[in-house]
Amino acid sequence: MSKKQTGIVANYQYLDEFCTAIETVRERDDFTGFEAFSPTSYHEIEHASGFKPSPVRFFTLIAGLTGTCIGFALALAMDWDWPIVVGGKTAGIPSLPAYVVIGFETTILFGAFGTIFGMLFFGRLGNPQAHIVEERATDDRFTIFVPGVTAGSEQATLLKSLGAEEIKSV
Amino acid sequence: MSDEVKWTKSMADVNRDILVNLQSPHPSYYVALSISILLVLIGIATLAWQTSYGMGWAGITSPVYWGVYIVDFVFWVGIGHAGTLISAILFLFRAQWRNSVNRFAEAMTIFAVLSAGLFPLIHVGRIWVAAYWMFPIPNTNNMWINMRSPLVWDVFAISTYLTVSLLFWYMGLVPDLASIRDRVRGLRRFVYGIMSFGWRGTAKQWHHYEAGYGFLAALATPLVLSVHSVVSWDFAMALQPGWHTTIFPPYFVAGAILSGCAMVFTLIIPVRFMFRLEEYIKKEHLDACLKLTLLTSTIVFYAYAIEFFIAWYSGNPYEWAIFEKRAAGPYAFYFWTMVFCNCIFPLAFWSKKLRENLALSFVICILINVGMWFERYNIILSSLVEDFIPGSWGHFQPGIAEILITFGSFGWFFMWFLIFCKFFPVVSMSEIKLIMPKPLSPKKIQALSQGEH
Amino acid sequence: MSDMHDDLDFQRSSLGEPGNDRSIPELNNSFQVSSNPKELKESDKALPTVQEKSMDMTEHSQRLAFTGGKEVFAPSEGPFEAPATQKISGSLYMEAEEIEPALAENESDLDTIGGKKNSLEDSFLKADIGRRDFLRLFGTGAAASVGAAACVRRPAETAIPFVNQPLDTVPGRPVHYASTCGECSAACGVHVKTREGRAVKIEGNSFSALSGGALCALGQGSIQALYHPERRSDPMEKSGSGFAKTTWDDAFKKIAGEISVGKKVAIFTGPSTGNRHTFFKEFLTKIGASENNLYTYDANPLLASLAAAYKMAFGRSAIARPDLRKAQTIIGIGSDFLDVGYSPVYFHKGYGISQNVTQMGTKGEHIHFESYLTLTGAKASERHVIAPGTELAVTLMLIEELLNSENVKGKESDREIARKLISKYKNNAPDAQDIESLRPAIKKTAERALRTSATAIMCGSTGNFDHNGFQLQLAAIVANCLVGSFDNVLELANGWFTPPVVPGDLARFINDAPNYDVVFFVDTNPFFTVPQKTGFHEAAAKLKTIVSIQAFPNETDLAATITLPGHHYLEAWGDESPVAGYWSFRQPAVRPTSGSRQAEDMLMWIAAHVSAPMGFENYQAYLKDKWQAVYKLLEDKKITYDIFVTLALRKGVFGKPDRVANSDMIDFVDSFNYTKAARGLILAAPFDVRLRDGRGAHIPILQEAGDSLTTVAWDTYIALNPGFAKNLGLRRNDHIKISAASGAEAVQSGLYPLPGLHPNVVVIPRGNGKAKGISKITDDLGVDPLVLVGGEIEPQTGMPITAGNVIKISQVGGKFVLAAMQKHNDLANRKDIVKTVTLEEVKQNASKQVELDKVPDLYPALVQGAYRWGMSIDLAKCTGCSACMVACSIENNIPQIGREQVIKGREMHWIRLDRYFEGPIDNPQVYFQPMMCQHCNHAPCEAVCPVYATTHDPEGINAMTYNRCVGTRYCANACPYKVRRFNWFTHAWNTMGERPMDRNPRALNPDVTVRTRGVMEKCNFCYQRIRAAKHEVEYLNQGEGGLKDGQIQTACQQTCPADAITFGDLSKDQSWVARNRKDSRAYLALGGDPEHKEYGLKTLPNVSYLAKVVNEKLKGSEPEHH
Amino acid sequence: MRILIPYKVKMMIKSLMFLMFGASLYLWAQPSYAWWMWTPGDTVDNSSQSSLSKGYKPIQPIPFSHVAHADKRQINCEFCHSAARRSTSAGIPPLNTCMGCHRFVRTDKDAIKLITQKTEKNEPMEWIKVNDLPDFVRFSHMPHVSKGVTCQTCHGDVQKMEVVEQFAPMQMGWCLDCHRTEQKKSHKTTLTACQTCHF
Repeated sequence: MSKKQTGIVANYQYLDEFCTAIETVRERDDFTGFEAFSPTSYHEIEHASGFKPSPVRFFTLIAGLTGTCIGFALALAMDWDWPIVVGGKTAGIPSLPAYVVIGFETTILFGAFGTIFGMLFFGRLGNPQAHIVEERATDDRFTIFVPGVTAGSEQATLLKSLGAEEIKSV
Repeated sequence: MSDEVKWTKSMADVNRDILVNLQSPHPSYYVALSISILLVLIGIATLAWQTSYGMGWAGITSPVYWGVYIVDFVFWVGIGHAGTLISAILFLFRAQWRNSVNRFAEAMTIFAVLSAGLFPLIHVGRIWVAAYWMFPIPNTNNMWINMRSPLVWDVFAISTYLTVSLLFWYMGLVPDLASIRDRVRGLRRFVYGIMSFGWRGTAKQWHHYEAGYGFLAALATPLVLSVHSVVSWDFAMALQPGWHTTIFPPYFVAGAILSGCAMVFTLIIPVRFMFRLEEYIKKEHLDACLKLTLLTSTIVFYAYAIEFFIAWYSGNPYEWAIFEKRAAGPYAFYFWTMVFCNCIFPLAFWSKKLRENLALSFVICILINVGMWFERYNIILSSLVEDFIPGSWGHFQPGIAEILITFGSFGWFFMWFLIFCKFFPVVSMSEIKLIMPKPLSPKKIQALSQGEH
Repeated sequence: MSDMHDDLDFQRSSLGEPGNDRSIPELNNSFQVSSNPKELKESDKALPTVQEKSMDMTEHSQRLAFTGGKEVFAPSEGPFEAPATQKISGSLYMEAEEIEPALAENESDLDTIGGKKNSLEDSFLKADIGRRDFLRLFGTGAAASVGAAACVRRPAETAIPFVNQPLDTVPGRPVHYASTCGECSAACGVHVKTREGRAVKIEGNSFSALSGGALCALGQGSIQALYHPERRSDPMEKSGSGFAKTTWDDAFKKIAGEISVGKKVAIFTGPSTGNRHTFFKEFLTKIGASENNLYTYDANPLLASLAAAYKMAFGRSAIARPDLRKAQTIIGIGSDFLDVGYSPVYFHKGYGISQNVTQMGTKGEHIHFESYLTLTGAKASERHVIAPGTELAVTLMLIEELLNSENVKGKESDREIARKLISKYKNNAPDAQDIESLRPAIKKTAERALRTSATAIMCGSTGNFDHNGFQLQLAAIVANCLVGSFDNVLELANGWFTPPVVPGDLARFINDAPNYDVVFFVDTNPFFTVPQKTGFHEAAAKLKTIVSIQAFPNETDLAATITLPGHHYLEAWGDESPVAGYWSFRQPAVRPTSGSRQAEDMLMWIAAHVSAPMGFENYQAYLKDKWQAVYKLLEDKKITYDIFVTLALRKGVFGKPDRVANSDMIDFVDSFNYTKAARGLILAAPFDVRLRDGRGAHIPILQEAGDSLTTVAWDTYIALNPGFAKNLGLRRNDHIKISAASGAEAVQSGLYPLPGLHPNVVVIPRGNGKAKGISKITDDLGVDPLVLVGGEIEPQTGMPITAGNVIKISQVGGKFVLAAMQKHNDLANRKDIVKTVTLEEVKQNASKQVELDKVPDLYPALVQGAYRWGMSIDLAKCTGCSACMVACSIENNIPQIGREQVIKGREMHWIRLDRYFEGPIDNPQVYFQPMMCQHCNHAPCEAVCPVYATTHDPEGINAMTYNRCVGTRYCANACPYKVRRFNWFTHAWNTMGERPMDRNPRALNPDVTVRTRGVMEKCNFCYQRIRAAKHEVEYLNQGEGGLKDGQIQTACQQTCPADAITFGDLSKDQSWVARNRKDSRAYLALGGDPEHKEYGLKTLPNVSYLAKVVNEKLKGSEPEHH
Repeated sequence: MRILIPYKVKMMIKSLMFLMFGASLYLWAQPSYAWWMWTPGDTVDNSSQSSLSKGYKPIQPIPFSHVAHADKRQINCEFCHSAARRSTSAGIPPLNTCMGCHRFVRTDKDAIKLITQKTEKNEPMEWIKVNDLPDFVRFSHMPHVSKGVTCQTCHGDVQKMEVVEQFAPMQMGWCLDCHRTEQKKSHKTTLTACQTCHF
């Protein structure tokens, strides 16, 4: 995203009006590419946006299972490389109960990393040039950004009618 | 619970009030920070001294091969537990009061684990090879580590715990860092911008964020329970009477959460004062925290009792001898300190009145911390001093190095914690907004109140 | 040939041939390298003049040459010494720096050694450095860093081969020299293991008929005295209040000058049974003095009193040799013959056989009467506590009861003397009523003594020499006659003990001293061991010149006008004849290590300067001449004289026992005077088991091994009866003062309530409390109880009376913490640590075999290697002498850590001697349990190590890999036996402790890695010995059919005088150790009760114990006394 | 509320903290250096450093040529290193071994003059060790030579080396390569037991 998109920003003070606005605009064609911003994650917004369950969970699952395998494989590979007898027990399969801990820990570790990467990936994060359309969006205002329209457009009027506090063009 | 909370502030105040610490905390902050740094320097110097001459400068001796360092280690790992508990488990339980304290509870977790992580290194005799053996690459020996050793489990557990806690904490920080970014200019904006990963707060991001946060919480939950279990296996896997019991994992976890909650409370009070957060960390939240403390205290009380019962019931003479000596031997002082601090004093929290008395609660929480330290002292040392063969019995007295390094670790913990408080929002701004009254339009409120009637 | 060993076996050809001409390893230095005896003499003589420069060379080359490719020495100079750098232009070492001359120890060093440049050398070795520094820095393994800037570090070590390699030296392989121990007059045979010219270990000579391969703690520890850093290298002369260095020539000339004035010369020397006293007499006559000017003295009163008693009773200069092997009943009265008798190892060996528990449940009896607990008493099957000073009364009552019995033995004439003695005693029986309560016990003892066919009655201790000390020996002779022990157990007619001292000499010297100008004090320390009040010190102070020749500085040196450093016995020539007719030769095992000289050579030199040459070039030649007499005993003349000497050295003892006809006892009753025992609190000042009269005090390992009964190390304890102490309101470690009943003399130390003491006795061991300034080891350490002793001298023996003095106790206040290694003294009712059985049980289970290894296990059995090493320790045999601890420390380079650290509990002994008291506190049952790594098959320590530093060897050994260890100390926690030791400091250069007990690198065993700080260590069954033996058999084809049982001996087993330790291969059914493991008495420590399907901790140790045999099992233990 | 700390005080505190930090660093650095240099048994450790030892080629006191002796004149290794078969150490020949021939041969060379001089003065030759194992490795030549491992297996073609250099890395992994193969062949379990080399 080398070039910043232009468009309008509608700020809402109230959550309920904001939700109504999202519900209204997401059905409409002339709002393609609109983005809704909120300072925190209200479930109302999620419902209004009508998202499907997040695919992050698959990242978690796959990474977690990979972790399990790596944990056990690590321990067993070390044993296979040099089976050393300690405490009267041979290395390898007979010592498997001890490796449950290792397997568990790597499951969690990999799972956590998988989740984070999933979140970053789907959230398109790690973006140094993120387009900050409205600074108050991380403070106390709910914001809708509609790209490619101007302040005087039909869309702006609609947003205003849905309770927007102010309409700015960026 | 948040229904009962009387909020005097609105969502619009949150950022302004909380971020005020980025500019000017109370002068006592600087006093605390310099004391901490001094302690750290003393600790570092002591460690250098000890490492260059040998472990003999600590009080550890035969047969007490593990001493105060391991006590500190377990203590700090225990402290670390409350953070993840509050942020992960209470998140899954949707206990809303956690939103006001979770940020610094998590920070506390990280810095406590950082402190804890130092102790195995301080404790080993040859610190200069320990790190290499644990990560033996390039492996010119063709030899790896012993995955059957509880200490290796510890390495895995603690490092996983630290990493996951760090991820969890940082993930929570991202929206707040974006808030700061949007509030500052110049270099700081650039730095916070980098740190916030370019968070914009779109509904989609929030959607994935919520999912990720939930899964992370779900992963962290068993982790919280496992870390101290693994730590407890350091003891339970040895044959040592007084250690070799199956009750250790739950007992340690309960103890850890107790100490963690008490530490959270101990930290809230000054932080709340220094950064003027009385309006955000409300009395009701503190009350909930104390209730959790009370709950874990009773679990710990039960564990102590059952430990004694099993020692007696098993008919194992070695086991019973240890417990007899714990309660009535030369180390009885530590035992009774532990019992009074961890089990008896917290009983005051049954009374709502006493819970509301912040000064008293603060003192009791500090006593719980002391008691938990002595619990570890008690478990580790009283078992080691006199075990199987009477001919090998000995005594223990902490050495000067151990005492200084213990203080150093407190300095280390508080130093990081205070630095954190200065540069990051102490209270999770995005999350506290969630538990505040929703910013609904007057129309909607009217409609709602009509609907109620 | 010898009666004891008729076979001339050369089986041990791996031993170096310690021949007469190759007995000193020739090394590369400017000494004459010789292959014939004559030249060697030359070099010995040349020694004083060249040693200055060359000694260093020798030592360093000894250290460096071929230590198996490894330099194991820790730098002794200190941790932060600046390293030197050397110019080496290798591919990786680009940086080069000149060494700074300032690094040399001083300028003159450089001038004399490094400074003399050799142009040829220069052309090859670019860097010009002082060789001394070169050796010092590189040789210590300290690694000079080269190219620090390039961050590449490679320690450049040098390898310095011999110039002329001696024939019997193979680099990396030890050479053993046979010799004779010189620490006491018992003269045990030793093998000295040397590596590249350094003595690294002393072991008993297994061919020696006297010591049978064993050695006591003192003998084992004496190697530390050889390399003691505080040995003097120069003669010293008194100047003002201190001493000044002088040269040998000046010192000799001065002495010679003083001697030639009036020929008023005397020699005061220690005990010897060989040619030493003869030589001294010859010297004295040669220079024109009388041979009566020789005075012999040993602090051990037994030597003089026994000699005097036998002289009086039989008119002969002989001491009966108790051959305890034959004794079925041993009766000890106030005796400590096992721990500090006059031949502890010999007695141990015999005692072990006498008291051996057979599988059929038979065992010799040992009944002991004593007033305070000794190791001997602790071992007795029946022990009676008597009032101090009543030993003679008890012996007389025993004689009375023997006479009353109808089975009484002995000749009628002897019985007559006995009757006369009893009637005399009855008329003035001063202490009889005190011991009347003991009469039933004594009567029973008398009956038992007469019932068995062989009985020995051992009386008199080293510490309790009271007014009746001499009479006690006379009474013992009578009693022994009545039980028929002469020529049955006590050999008097066939190979008796030669008295090593002449009784009465001390008293004679005090009288004669004013007559002398010059007195030589040779290897004796009367200024410490003779009480002040005897007048000895005053008499000696008037002497014009006191010449002190000592192997190690002592109080006599301090009192001397000239001190000459003498040889340690490992550097000296000598001989002993402990048993009449038998000879033990002593040859040097190493080159003189500190610039000392042989005492006799000094005297020869002096004699030559008084123009009365002795006629021999040196003492070696003198001895070779004397030994011709022994050679004549040899009937097989095919053996040349040189081979004979080799052979005799190898055998340890050689010769033919002298025989005389049995003689009758002389009636001595008229001169038998009974002195009434003093009443009140009585002092007993026995020898410390290891330090003896103080001769071992400067040896760190002996201080650190500690007293076996109290486990107090590095201190002098004051022991009281626990009940008595309690009544006084005193507790352990209370700082108390013991003062003489009259007079101001007092000693202060910590209290140790020791069970088994008579309430009236106070035990303060001798050995410590040495004068300040002798050694940093002994400075401010302990007290000397002799200050409490009166000045009386027993007239017949000439020995000072050191016991029976009345004393009083007062409290100083506060604590004086004794460095007691064991903090808890009873078994805390634990059943599977020390097990006991009665003889009845042994009899019942005679045919039973136990299966200790049959333990239910979920896991598959381990793959075993060719061997399974195991050990068995017989608690019925162990006497707690602690020789094993010392031997182990020396063998395995175990550091000594000093008093402060011992108080903290950080002693490093790999083998710990646990001591438990059980039963009544006034006369408890004492158990000793050597506790070392148990080498568990299911070792709890192994699984917990994160880095595999401790693993299971396929041959059953719990292996410890030091270099892998990071020091988590988890293994030590997991070990239920607590036998792992952690290096809290790098003791080799630790300057934190207050005493320099640092190991001298030269005395380290090059076969064992030296551990650094932060590393765990423990017993490894002396793996270096196992490997050496395996390699010997596998690769050198020595010994057919593989390893033999008993071929590998661990250090502790090798030295054990009681033969309590067995080591071997458990996988061979018929090996000794495997049979011991199946013995009905066998059990595993913490192994539960396998008979009842309780397996304890299930650690399955490869070390098994054999239960101690007791008269009756004690139900529970007395409450502990802290 | 913001408290104002005077600039000078601030700078003082700052420099003091800097000093203390520096001091603590120094406290660390010196013992670190000491361990590195002086810890017995740690001098040559298993870190990557010592793999650089391969090819180590120090200048010896005399330019002794193995090519001239072992290759051209075919003198057997064990003629000089005679202890190899019967001892832990292979042994560097004593000077009198050299003098056995060089009393008569090549006496005009500088190097021979030096060893003659040294022999006469009874002074040893100080060679620089090329193949050097750490102190905690209890290597023994005896079993290796007896089992037919050639000298060249570990020391390389010394007979081709004008100046002797280290041929193999001489690290534990390198030792194990052979020991593991041998163990698989002979089933001698002790071949890879820790105590075989470390005790």
